[in-house]
Amino acid sequence: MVQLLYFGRLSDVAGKSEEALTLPETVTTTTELRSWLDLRFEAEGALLEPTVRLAVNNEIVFDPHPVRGGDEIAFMPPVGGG
Amino acid sequence: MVQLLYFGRLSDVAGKSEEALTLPETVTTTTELRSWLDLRFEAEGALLEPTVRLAVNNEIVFDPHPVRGGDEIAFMPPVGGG
Amino acid sequence: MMTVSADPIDAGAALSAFETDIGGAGGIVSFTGRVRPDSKHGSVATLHLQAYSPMTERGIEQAIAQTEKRWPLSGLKVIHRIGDMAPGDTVVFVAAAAMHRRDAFEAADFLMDYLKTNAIFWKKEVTDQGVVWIEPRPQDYEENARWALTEDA
Amino acid sequence: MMTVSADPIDAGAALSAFETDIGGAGGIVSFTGRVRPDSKHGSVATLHLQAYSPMTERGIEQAIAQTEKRWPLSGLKVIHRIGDMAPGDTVVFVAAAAMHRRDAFEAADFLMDYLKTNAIFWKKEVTDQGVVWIEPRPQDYEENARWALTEDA
Repeated sequence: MVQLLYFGRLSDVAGKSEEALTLPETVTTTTELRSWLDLRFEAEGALLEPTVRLAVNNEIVFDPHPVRGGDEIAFMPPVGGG
Repeated sequence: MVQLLYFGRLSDVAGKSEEALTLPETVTTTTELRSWLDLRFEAEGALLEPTVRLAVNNEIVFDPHPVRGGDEIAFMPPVGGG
Repeated sequence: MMTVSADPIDAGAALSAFETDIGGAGGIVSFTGRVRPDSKHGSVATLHLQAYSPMTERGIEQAIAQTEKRWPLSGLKVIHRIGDMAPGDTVVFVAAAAMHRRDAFEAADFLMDYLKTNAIFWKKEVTDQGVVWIEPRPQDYEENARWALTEDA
Repeated sequence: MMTVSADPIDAGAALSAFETDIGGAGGIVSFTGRVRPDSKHGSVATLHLQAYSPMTERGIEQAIAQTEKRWPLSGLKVIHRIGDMAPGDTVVFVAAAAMHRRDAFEAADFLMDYLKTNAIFWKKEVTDQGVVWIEPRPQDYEENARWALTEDA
Protein backbone atom coordinates (compact mmCIF):
# COMPACT_ATOMS: atom_id res chain seq x y z
CA MET A 1 0.00 0.00 0.00
CA VAL A 2 1.08 3.58 -0.71
CA GLN A 3 -0.57 6.78 0.43
CA LEU A 4 -1.20 9.19 -2.45
CA LEU A 5 -1.88 12.90 -1.93
CA TYR A 6 -3.21 15.22 -4.63
CA PHE A 7 -2.75 18.94 -3.99
CA GLY A 8 -4.26 22.04 -5.56
CA ARG A 9 -5.98 21.53 -8.90
CA LEU A 10 -4.85 17.90 -8.94
CA SER A 11 -7.41 17.11 -6.25
CA ASP A 12 -10.04 18.08 -8.84
CA VAL A 13 -8.34 15.90 -11.47
CA ALA A 14 -8.21 12.94 -9.08
CA GLY A 15 -11.65 13.62 -7.63
CA LYS A 16 -10.12 13.26 -4.15
CA SER A 17 -7.33 14.73 -2.11
CA GLU A 18 -5.88 11.46 -0.94
CA GLU A 19 -6.17 7.71 -1.22
CA ALA A 20 -4.41 4.54 -0.12
CA LEU A 21 -3.85 1.85 -2.70
CA THR A 22 -1.65 -1.02 -3.77
CA LEU A 23 0.46 -0.25 -6.82
CA PRO A 24 0.67 -2.78 -9.66
CA GLU A 25 4.03 -4.58 -9.90
CA THR A 26 4.88 -2.64 -13.07
CA VAL A 27 4.93 0.63 -11.12
CA THR A 28 8.29 0.97 -9.34
CA THR A 29 9.28 4.59 -10.01
CA THR A 30 7.68 8.05 -9.86
CA THR A 31 7.77 8.20 -13.68
CA GLU A 32 5.79 4.96 -13.97
CA LEU A 33 3.43 6.14 -11.22
CA ARG A 34 2.66 9.40 -13.05
CA SER A 35 1.81 7.52 -16.28
CA TRP A 36 -0.25 4.86 -14.59
CA LEU A 37 -2.32 7.39 -12.58
CA ASP A 38 -2.70 9.78 -15.50
CA LEU A 39 -4.35 6.97 -17.49
CA ARG A 40 -6.40 5.82 -14.50
CA PHE A 41 -7.84 9.34 -13.98
CA GLU A 42 -8.07 10.08 -17.71
CA ALA A 43 -6.13 13.19 -16.74
CA GLU A 44 -4.88 13.88 -20.27
CA GLY A 45 -1.34 14.57 -19.12
CA ALA A 46 -2.11 16.68 -16.03
CA LEU A 47 -0.03 14.34 -13.86
CA LEU A 48 2.81 14.26 -16.38
CA GLU A 49 3.53 17.99 -16.44
CA PRO A 50 7.11 18.77 -15.40
CA THR A 51 5.83 21.67 -13.24
CA VAL A 52 3.99 19.05 -11.17
CA ARG A 53 6.58 17.96 -8.61
CA LEU A 54 6.44 14.75 -6.64
CA ALA A 55 7.37 14.36 -3.02
CA VAL A 56 8.11 10.95 -1.53
CA ASN A 57 7.87 10.83 2.24
CA ASN A 58 7.92 14.64 2.48
CA GLU A 59 10.98 15.13 0.29
CA ILE A 60 10.79 16.56 -3.22
CA VAL A 61 12.28 14.03 -5.63
CA PHE A 62 13.42 14.02 -9.24
CA ASP A 63 12.01 11.51 -11.73
CA PRO A 64 12.60 8.66 -11.86
CA HIS A 65 12.64 8.03 -8.12
CA PRO A 66 11.85 4.59 -6.68
CA VAL A 67 8.46 4.12 -5.00
CA ARG A 68 7.63 1.22 -2.70
CA GLY A 69 5.02 0.02 -0.25
CA GLY A 70 4.63 2.30 2.77
CA ASP A 71 5.59 5.46 0.91
CA GLU A 72 3.59 8.67 1.12
CA ILE A 73 3.65 10.17 -2.36
CA ALA A 74 2.40 13.71 -3.00
CA PHE A 75 1.51 15.26 -6.36
CA MET A 76 2.31 18.96 -6.10
CA PRO A 77 1.34 21.46 -8.79
CA PRO A 78 3.14 24.84 -8.74
CA VAL A 79 2.53 26.50 -5.39
CA GLY A 80 0.26 29.52 -5.35
CA GLY A 81 1.92 31.22 -2.42
CA GLY A 82 0.34 32.37 0.79
CA MET B 1 5.58 92.32 23.86
CA VAL B 2 6.83 89.30 21.92
CA GLN B 3 6.64 85.64 22.89
CA LEU B 4 10.03 83.91 22.61
CA LEU B 5 10.40 80.14 22.46
CA TYR B 6 13.71 78.29 22.93
CA PHE B 7 13.78 74.69 21.69
CA GLY B 8 16.18 71.82 22.25
CA ARG B 9 19.58 72.74 23.68
CA LEU B 10 18.68 76.44 23.42
CA SER B 11 16.32 76.05 26.37
CA ASP B 12 19.45 75.19 28.39
CA VAL B 13 21.26 78.23 26.97
CA ALA B 14 18.32 80.51 27.80
CA GLY B 15 17.61 78.82 31.12
CA LYS B 16 13.95 78.67 30.12
CA SER B 17 11.82 77.33 27.28
CA GLU B 18 9.77 80.48 26.78
CA GLU B 19 9.34 84.05 27.91
CA ALA B 20 7.33 87.15 27.06
CA LEU B 21 9.18 90.44 26.87
CA THR B 22 9.26 93.86 25.29
CA LEU B 23 12.02 94.28 22.73
CA PRO B 24 14.22 97.39 22.79
CA GLU B 25 13.54 99.82 19.95
CA THR B 26 16.85 98.89 18.31
CA VAL B 27 15.67 95.31 17.70
CA THR B 28 13.48 95.29 14.59
CA THR B 29 14.71 92.17 12.72
CA THR B 30 15.54 88.53 13.48
CA THR B 31 19.24 89.32 12.93
CA GLU B 32 19.16 92.05 15.57
CA LEU B 33 17.12 89.82 17.87
CA ARG B 34 19.71 87.00 17.68
CA SER B 35 22.56 89.38 18.57
CA TRP B 36 20.70 91.09 21.38
CA LEU B 37 19.62 87.79 22.99
CA ASP B 38 23.00 86.14 22.49
CA LEU B 39 24.62 88.95 24.51
CA ARG B 40 21.85 88.91 27.09
CA PHE B 41 22.26 85.16 27.71
CA GLU B 42 26.06 85.28 27.35
CA ALA B 43 25.44 82.49 24.86
CA GLU B 44 28.81 82.91 23.10
CA GLY B 45 27.25 82.69 19.64
CA ALA B 46 24.83 79.79 20.23
CA LEU B 47 21.91 81.92 19.01
CA LEU B 48 23.88 83.18 16.01
CA GLU B 49 24.60 79.78 14.44
CA PRO B 50 23.16 79.50 10.92
CA THR B 51 21.87 75.99 11.71
CA VAL B 52 19.64 77.61 14.34
CA ARG B 53 16.53 78.58 12.37
CA LEU B 54 14.01 81.15 13.47
CA ALA B 55 10.26 80.84 13.05
CA VAL B 56 8.03 83.88 13.30
CA ASN B 57 4.40 83.09 13.98
CA ASN B 58 4.92 79.43 13.08
CA GLU B 59 6.66 80.07 9.76
CA ILE B 60 10.38 79.47 9.24
CA VAL B 61 11.94 82.77 8.09
CA PHE B 62 15.25 83.86 6.61
CA ASP B 63 17.37 86.54 8.28
CA PRO B 64 16.80 89.41 8.37
CA HIS B 65 13.05 89.13 8.88
CA PRO B 66 11.05 91.91 10.60
CA VAL B 67 9.89 91.29 14.17
CA ARG B 68 7.22 93.34 15.91
CA GLY B 69 5.05 93.37 19.00
CA GLY B 70 2.64 90.43 19.17
CA ASP B 71 4.96 88.05 17.31
CA GLU B 72 5.71 84.53 18.50
CA ILE B 73 9.37 83.93 17.70
CA ALA B 74 10.90 80.46 18.02
CA PHE B 75 14.62 79.60 18.13
CA MET B 76 14.99 76.18 16.54
CA PRO B 77 18.27 74.23 16.59
CA PRO B 78 18.61 71.36 14.10
CA VAL B 79 15.78 68.87 14.68
CA GLY B 80 16.73 65.54 16.17
CA GLY B 81 13.97 63.57 14.51
CA GLY B 82 11.35 61.42 16.16
CA MET C 1 8.18 31.73 15.94
CA MET C 2 6.10 30.12 13.20
CA THR C 3 2.50 28.94 13.11
CA VAL C 4 0.43 27.45 10.28
CA SER C 5 -3.14 26.89 11.37
CA ALA C 6 -6.80 27.28 10.48
CA ASP C 7 -7.38 29.61 13.45
CA PRO C 8 -8.32 33.23 12.64
CA ILE C 9 -5.42 35.71 12.95
CA ASP C 10 -5.78 38.89 15.02
CA ALA C 11 -2.93 41.08 13.74
CA GLY C 12 -3.16 43.64 16.56
CA ALA C 13 -3.01 40.93 19.22
CA ALA C 14 -0.17 39.20 17.34
CA LEU C 15 1.82 42.44 17.20
CA SER C 16 1.28 43.06 20.93
CA ALA C 17 2.40 39.52 21.79
CA PHE C 18 5.46 39.82 19.55
CA GLU C 19 6.49 43.17 21.04
CA THR C 20 6.15 41.75 24.54
CA ASP C 21 8.20 38.67 23.64
CA ILE C 22 11.15 40.50 22.14
CA GLY C 23 11.64 42.98 24.95
CA GLY C 24 13.00 46.46 24.30
CA ALA C 25 14.47 46.23 20.78
CA GLY C 26 14.42 49.40 18.68
CA GLY C 27 12.15 48.87 15.67
CA ILE C 28 9.40 46.46 14.75
CA VAL C 29 7.93 46.07 11.25
CA SER C 30 4.78 44.05 10.75
CA PHE C 31 2.94 42.98 7.63
CA THR C 32 -0.68 41.88 7.55
CA GLY C 33 -2.00 40.29 4.36
CA ARG C 34 -5.75 39.99 4.02
CA VAL C 35 -8.13 38.29 1.61
CA ARG C 36 -9.07 40.75 -1.12
CA PRO C 37 -12.75 41.22 -1.88
CA ASP C 38 -12.10 41.16 -5.63
CA SER C 39 -9.74 39.20 -7.80
CA LYS C 40 -9.24 39.05 -11.54
CA HIS C 41 -11.51 36.02 -11.44
CA GLY C 42 -14.49 37.83 -9.90
CA SER C 43 -15.95 38.86 -6.60
CA VAL C 44 -14.43 36.60 -3.96
CA ALA C 45 -16.71 34.57 -1.67
CA THR C 46 -14.11 32.22 -0.20
CA LEU C 47 -10.37 31.76 -0.35
CA HIS C 48 -9.17 28.26 0.46
CA LEU C 49 -5.56 27.58 1.37
CA GLN C 50 -4.03 24.13 1.50
CA ALA C 51 -0.69 23.28 3.12
CA TYR C 52 1.31 20.06 3.07
CA SER C 53 2.53 19.44 6.58
CA PRO C 54 5.28 19.19 7.66
CA MET C 55 6.82 20.25 4.33
CA THR C 56 5.14 23.66 4.38
CA GLU C 57 6.31 24.38 7.93
CA ARG C 58 9.81 23.17 7.16
CA GLY C 59 10.01 25.53 4.16
CA ILE C 60 8.92 28.49 6.25
CA GLU C 61 11.40 27.58 8.98
CA GLN C 62 14.19 27.49 6.41
CA ALA C 63 13.14 30.91 5.09
CA ILE C 64 13.13 32.26 8.65
CA ALA C 65 16.63 30.86 9.23
CA GLN C 66 17.83 32.43 5.98
CA THR C 67 16.32 35.79 6.96
CA GLU C 68 17.93 35.68 10.39
CA LYS C 69 21.27 34.86 8.85
CA ARG C 70 21.04 37.82 6.52
CA TRP C 71 19.87 40.58 8.86
CA PRO C 72 20.73 41.19 12.50
CA LEU C 73 17.32 40.69 14.09
CA SER C 74 16.09 40.48 17.63
CA GLY C 75 12.92 38.63 16.64
CA LEU C 76 10.97 37.21 13.72
CA LYS C 77 7.47 35.78 13.60
CA VAL C 78 5.23 34.22 10.94
CA ILE C 79 1.59 33.27 11.37
CA HIS C 80 -0.07 31.73 8.32
CA ARG C 81 -3.67 30.72 8.05
CA ILE C 82 -4.98 27.77 6.05
CA GLY C 83 -8.46 26.46 5.28
CA ASP C 84 -11.45 28.59 4.24
CA MET C 85 -11.34 32.38 4.61
CA ALA C 86 -13.66 35.25 3.73
CA PRO C 87 -12.69 38.64 2.22
CA GLY C 88 -11.04 40.85 4.85
CA ASP C 89 -9.78 37.87 6.85
CA THR C 90 -6.08 37.91 7.62
CA VAL C 91 -4.14 35.27 5.69
CA VAL C 92 -0.67 36.05 6.92
CA PHE C 93 1.06 38.06 9.62
CA VAL C 94 4.80 38.64 9.65
CA ALA C 95 6.79 40.68 12.16
CA ALA C 96 10.49 41.49 12.35
CA ALA C 97 12.36 43.34 15.09
CA ALA C 98 15.82 44.86 14.88
CA MET C 99 17.94 47.56 16.46
CA HIS C 100 17.96 49.39 13.12
CA ARG C 101 14.72 49.96 11.28
CA ARG C 102 16.18 49.31 7.83
CA ASP C 103 16.99 45.72 8.88
CA ALA C 104 13.45 45.17 10.19
CA PHE C 105 11.89 46.56 6.99
CA GLU C 106 14.08 44.49 4.69
CA ALA C 107 13.68 41.29 6.70
CA ALA C 108 9.86 41.52 6.74
CA ASP C 109 9.80 42.36 3.04
CA PHE C 110 12.12 39.47 2.16
CA LEU C 111 10.15 36.96 4.20
CA MET C 112 6.88 38.10 2.61
CA ASP C 113 8.41 37.60 -0.83
CA TYR C 114 9.23 34.03 0.14
CA LEU C 115 5.77 33.40 1.53
CA LYS C 116 4.03 34.82 -1.56
CA THR C 117 6.10 32.87 -4.07
CA ASN C 118 7.91 29.84 -2.75
CA ALA C 119 5.94 28.84 0.32
CA ILE C 120 4.12 25.56 -0.13
CA PHE C 121 0.47 26.55 -0.25
CA TRP C 122 -2.21 25.86 -2.82
CA LYS C 123 -4.89 28.46 -3.15
CA LYS C 124 -8.43 28.16 -4.46
CA GLU C 125 -10.74 31.11 -5.05
CA VAL C 126 -14.48 30.70 -5.00
CA THR C 127 -15.91 33.75 -6.79
CA ASP C 128 -19.23 34.74 -8.31
CA GLN C 129 -17.69 33.55 -11.61
CA GLY C 130 -16.76 30.07 -10.42
CA VAL C 131 -13.95 28.20 -8.72
CA VAL C 132 -10.31 28.56 -9.70
CA TRP C 133 -6.99 27.30 -8.37
CA ILE C 134 -4.44 30.11 -8.31
CA GLU C 135 -0.96 29.38 -9.59
CA PRO C 136 2.02 31.79 -9.55
CA ARG C 137 1.79 35.31 -10.97
CA PRO C 138 4.80 36.49 -12.97
CA GLN C 139 5.14 39.62 -10.79
CA ASP C 140 5.59 37.45 -7.70
CA TYR C 141 8.60 35.82 -9.31
CA GLU C 142 9.98 39.24 -10.19
CA GLU C 143 9.70 40.52 -6.64
CA ASN C 144 11.48 37.47 -5.34
CA ALA C 145 14.15 37.91 -7.99
CA ARG C 146 14.94 41.35 -6.55
CA TRP C 147 16.54 39.59 -3.63
CA ALA C 148 18.28 36.91 -5.61
CA LEU C 149 20.24 39.65 -7.39
CA THR C 150 21.82 40.70 -4.12
CA GLU C 151 22.08 37.19 -2.66
CA ASP C 152 25.28 36.41 -0.81
CA ALA C 153 27.33 33.58 -2.23
CA MET D 1 -4.64 60.08 10.47
CA MET D 2 -2.00 61.86 12.56
CA THR D 3 -1.59 62.31 16.29
CA VAL D 4 1.19 63.97 18.30
CA SER D 5 0.61 63.55 22.01
CA ALA D 6 2.14 62.67 25.35
CA ASP D 7 -0.19 59.67 25.73
CA PRO D 8 1.46 56.22 25.74
CA ILE D 9 1.18 54.35 22.42
CA ASP D 10 -0.15 50.78 22.29
CA ALA D 11 1.05 49.53 18.89
CA GLY D 12 -1.15 46.41 18.87
CA ALA D 13 -4.27 48.43 19.64
CA ALA D 14 -3.24 51.06 17.07
CA LEU D 15 -2.80 48.38 14.39
CA SER D 16 -6.20 46.86 15.22
CA ALA D 17 -7.89 50.26 15.03
CA PHE D 18 -6.16 51.08 11.74
CA GLU D 19 -7.12 47.74 10.16
CA THR D 20 -10.73 48.24 11.21
CA ASP D 21 -10.80 51.79 9.82
CA ILE D 22 -9.46 50.95 6.38
CA GLY D 23 -11.78 48.04 5.67
CA GLY D 24 -10.68 45.16 3.49
CA ALA D 25 -7.55 46.44 1.73
CA GLY D 26 -4.91 43.86 0.81
CA GLY D 27 -1.75 44.60 2.77
CA ILE D 28 -0.86 46.58 5.87
CA VAL D 29 2.67 47.44 6.97
CA SER D 30 3.28 48.87 10.42
CA PHE D 31 6.38 50.23 12.06
CA THR D 32 6.84 50.60 15.80
CA GLY D 33 9.81 52.58 17.08
CA ARG D 34 10.70 52.23 20.73
CA VAL D 35 13.07 53.91 23.12
CA ARG D 36 16.36 52.00 23.19
CA PRO D 37 17.78 51.02 26.55
CA ASP D 38 21.29 52.04 25.49
CA SER D 39 22.63 54.86 23.39
CA LYS D 40 26.14 55.96 22.52
CA HIS D 41 25.79 58.39 25.41
CA GLY D 42 25.15 55.75 28.06
CA SER D 43 22.40 53.71 29.61
CA VAL D 44 19.14 55.57 28.96
CA ALA D 45 16.89 56.51 31.88
CA THR D 46 14.59 58.96 30.10
CA LEU D 47 14.05 60.15 26.55
CA HIS D 48 12.39 63.55 26.29
CA LEU D 49 10.79 64.68 23.04
CA GLN D 50 9.71 68.25 22.36
CA ALA D 51 7.44 69.34 19.50
CA TYR D 52 6.54 72.81 18.28
CA SER D 53 2.81 72.84 17.63
CA PRO D 54 1.29 73.37 15.16
CA MET D 55 4.46 73.43 13.05
CA THR D 56 5.37 69.82 13.92
CA GLU D 57 1.89 68.58 13.03
CA ARG D 58 1.85 70.59 9.81
CA GLY D 59 5.18 69.07 8.75
CA ILE D 60 3.91 65.54 9.38
CA GLU D 61 0.71 66.29 7.49
CA GLN D 62 2.72 67.49 4.52
CA ALA D 63 4.84 64.32 4.62
CA ILE D 64 1.65 62.24 4.74
CA ALA D 65 0.26 64.13 1.73
CA GLN D 66 3.52 63.60 -0.17
CA THR D 67 3.48 59.88 0.66
CA GLU D 68 -0.13 59.52 -0.47
CA LYS D 69 0.66 61.29 -3.70
CA ARG D 70 3.55 58.97 -4.40
CA TRP D 71 2.00 55.57 -3.64
CA PRO D 72 -1.56 54.32 -4.17
CA LEU D 73 -2.62 53.77 -0.57
CA SER D 74 -5.90 52.94 1.08
CA GLY D 75 -4.79 54.32 4.44
CA LEU D 76 -1.92 55.94 6.30
CA LYS D 77 -1.51 56.66 10.00
CA VAL D 78 1.11 58.30 12.21
CA ILE D 79 1.09 58.40 16.00
CA HIS D 80 4.01 60.23 17.60
CA ARG D 81 4.66 60.55 21.26
CA ILE D 82 6.22 63.57 22.97
CA GLY D 83 7.26 64.30 26.55
CA ASP D 84 9.17 61.93 28.83
CA MET D 85 9.55 58.26 27.94
CA ALA D 86 11.34 55.26 29.42
CA PRO D 87 13.31 52.55 27.54
CA GLY D 88 10.92 50.17 25.75
CA ASP D 89 8.19 52.81 25.44
CA THR D 90 6.86 53.32 21.93
CA VAL D 91 7.90 56.66 20.44
CA VAL D 92 6.30 56.31 17.03
CA PHE D 93 3.80 54.10 15.23
CA VAL D 94 3.29 54.28 11.48
CA ALA D 95 0.93 52.16 9.40
CA ALA D 96 0.31 52.07 5.65
CA ALA D 97 -2.28 50.05 3.76
CA ALA D 98 -2.35 49.33 0.04
CA MET D 99 -3.68 46.81 -2.44
CA HIS D 100 -0.10 45.82 -3.26
CA ARG D 101 2.31 45.07 -0.48
CA ARG D 102 5.28 46.76 -2.14
CA ASP D 103 3.43 50.10 -1.98
CA ALA D 104 2.64 49.63 1.71
CA PHE D 105 6.26 48.72 2.53
CA GLU D 106 7.73 51.64 0.62
CA ALA D 107 5.23 54.18 1.96
CA ALA D 108 5.84 53.20 5.61
CA ASP D 109 9.60 53.22 5.05
CA PHE D 110 9.52 56.63 3.35
CA LEU D 111 7.37 58.18 6.05
CA MET D 112 9.65 56.82 8.77
CA ASP D 113 12.65 58.37 7.01
CA TYR D 114 10.88 61.72 7.12
CA LEU D 115 9.97 61.32 10.77
CA LYS D 116 13.51 60.33 11.78
CA THR D 117 15.22 63.16 9.94
CA ASN D 118 13.05 66.12 9.02
CA ALA D 119 10.21 66.00 11.50
CA ILE D 120 10.28 68.87 13.96
CA PHE D 121 11.19 67.22 17.25
CA TRP D 122 13.95 67.94 19.70
CA LYS D 123 15.22 65.03 21.66
CA LYS D 124 17.01 64.89 25.00
CA GLU D 125 18.53 61.78 26.50
CA VAL D 126 19.00 61.40 30.20
CA THR D 127 21.57 58.63 30.71
CA ASP D 128 23.77 57.40 33.52
CA GLN D 129 26.47 59.57 31.91
CA GLY D 130 24.48 62.80 31.94
CA VAL D 131 22.02 64.76 29.84
CA VAL D 132 22.44 65.34 26.14
CA TRP D 133 20.39 66.92 23.37
CA ILE D 134 20.46 64.72 20.26
CA GLU D 135 21.00 66.40 16.91
CA PRO D 136 20.94 64.67 13.50
CA ARG D 137 23.06 61.62 12.75
CA PRO D 138 24.75 61.53 9.34
CA GLN D 139 23.21 58.09 8.55
CA ASP D 140 19.72 59.53 8.94
CA TYR D 141 20.46 62.04 6.21
CA GLU D 142 21.76 59.23 4.02
CA GLU D 143 18.66 57.13 4.41
CA ASN D 144 16.48 60.08 3.52
CA ALA D 145 18.67 60.77 0.51
CA ARG D 146 17.84 57.28 -0.84
CA TRP D 147 14.40 58.60 -1.67
CA ALA D 148 15.50 61.96 -3.01
CA LEU D 149 17.45 60.11 -5.71
CA THR D 150 14.26 58.67 -7.13
CA GLU D 151 12.09 61.70 -6.43
CA ASP D 152 9.54 62.54 -9.12
CA ALA D 153 9.93 65.90 -10.75
